[in-house]
Amino acid sequence: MSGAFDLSDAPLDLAALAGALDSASAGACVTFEGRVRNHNEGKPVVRLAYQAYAALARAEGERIVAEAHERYAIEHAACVHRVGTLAIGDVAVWVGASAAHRDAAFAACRYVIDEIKRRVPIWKNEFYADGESGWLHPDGTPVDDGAAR
Amino acid sequence: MSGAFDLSDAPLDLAALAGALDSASAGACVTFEGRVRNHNEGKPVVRLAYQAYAALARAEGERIVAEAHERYAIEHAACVHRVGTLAIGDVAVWVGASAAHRDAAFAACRYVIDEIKRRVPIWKNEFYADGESGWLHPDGTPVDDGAAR
Amino acid sequence: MKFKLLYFASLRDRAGRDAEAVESQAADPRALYAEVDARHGLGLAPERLRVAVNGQFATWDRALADGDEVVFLPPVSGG
Amino acid sequence: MKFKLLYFASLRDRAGRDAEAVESQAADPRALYAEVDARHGLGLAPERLRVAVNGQFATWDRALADGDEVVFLPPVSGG
Repeated sequence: MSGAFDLSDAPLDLAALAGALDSASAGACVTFEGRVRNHNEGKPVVRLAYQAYAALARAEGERIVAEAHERYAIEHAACVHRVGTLAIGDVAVWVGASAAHRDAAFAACRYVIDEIKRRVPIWKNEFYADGESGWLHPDGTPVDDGAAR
Repeated sequence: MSGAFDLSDAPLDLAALAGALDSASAGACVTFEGRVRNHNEGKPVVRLAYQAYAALARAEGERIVAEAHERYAIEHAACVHRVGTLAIGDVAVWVGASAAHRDAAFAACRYVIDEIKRRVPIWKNEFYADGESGWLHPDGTPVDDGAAR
Repeated sequence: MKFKLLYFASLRDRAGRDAEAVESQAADPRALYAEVDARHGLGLAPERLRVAVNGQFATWDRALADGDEVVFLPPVSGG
Repeated sequence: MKFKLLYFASLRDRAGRDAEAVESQAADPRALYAEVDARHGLGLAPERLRVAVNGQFATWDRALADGDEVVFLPPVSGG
């Protein structure tokens, strides 16, 4: 399970990551890439930065991948999350899961990205075209916007 | 939508396929790879061959990708299916979908592979370690096995 | 009428060919399949097949015309 | 007791630092947060935060010990 979850301050090598999922008995491989979008909540985004509490993020990320193995009949699963400054189109997070059958591969990939977004201490700061920036909630709404949504 | 579905008698260039999903507004990209497994129904598989009724397969594949666009808020979707002889580990089918949000990307990718397997006139012939071979049903059971399952 | 038939998968193995030109008075795919099944012993009941005419899925009682390409499709297993 | 605090995201911006050493008699994270919030004006009620002690998620009434690393975690937004 070593390297099942990692943080990276450099662009992700997607081919190398996918290669780690290979297995002669795995008939299905599902991957998820989360990319930096050029907009959020209707505002143009020019770049963003991720901060992580690295020690806890790694531990919680490894725990999530281990949970995926317990819940689904998968062969391999892995996730890498970027930290630092990213540009539009950069891959911010990558998840991959392989399994004998596609049900398990889809379910495990979805489980990992959902739990990563919900539980891992990583924060996204968006920089907008108007020069403003702001830390985001898990649902993509600003932290400093006091109104309940 | 041109090239949304294709048949290929050569190994798939996965990086090139994934590149076609890129979009500055797509925050989520989900891919599925179906690979040749080394076993099926408990029998060791050494290689397999796909036959396709090419004209109808292309038309039905394009229709399925178009349906995914109608059903889900995706930006791009594509699928390529191999024909001819494949070895263990080769990618037999690739599906990719990109969208602003991951719900749509996961759902569209799953829809396309499920419908491809259900509707597109492509047939898999497995060659086993014991020298036998056999055409398969959609559920992975042999065509010539008369018993209902 | 003359028809062009294509064979795939187990039907190709049973028929021993991937295509053939057939002269027949069959009015629809159902009647045509009965003829070629009797000749080749194709081994699959029509309820387990689909049929395509001129590159499109068709019904078993579709009227056939001279020159049609008719394909009987075993259960698919792509992916 | 001496604690090491780390700040992330909006709390880092409000505190104007990413870490600080704090001398405090706070018995648990709840009391410690009240102190640093009063000093820095961190802007988030504790109900919206989680807390970690020595690199593991912890409860707000966990007993603190001298030398603990304490981190108040804003709502996460990775992915």
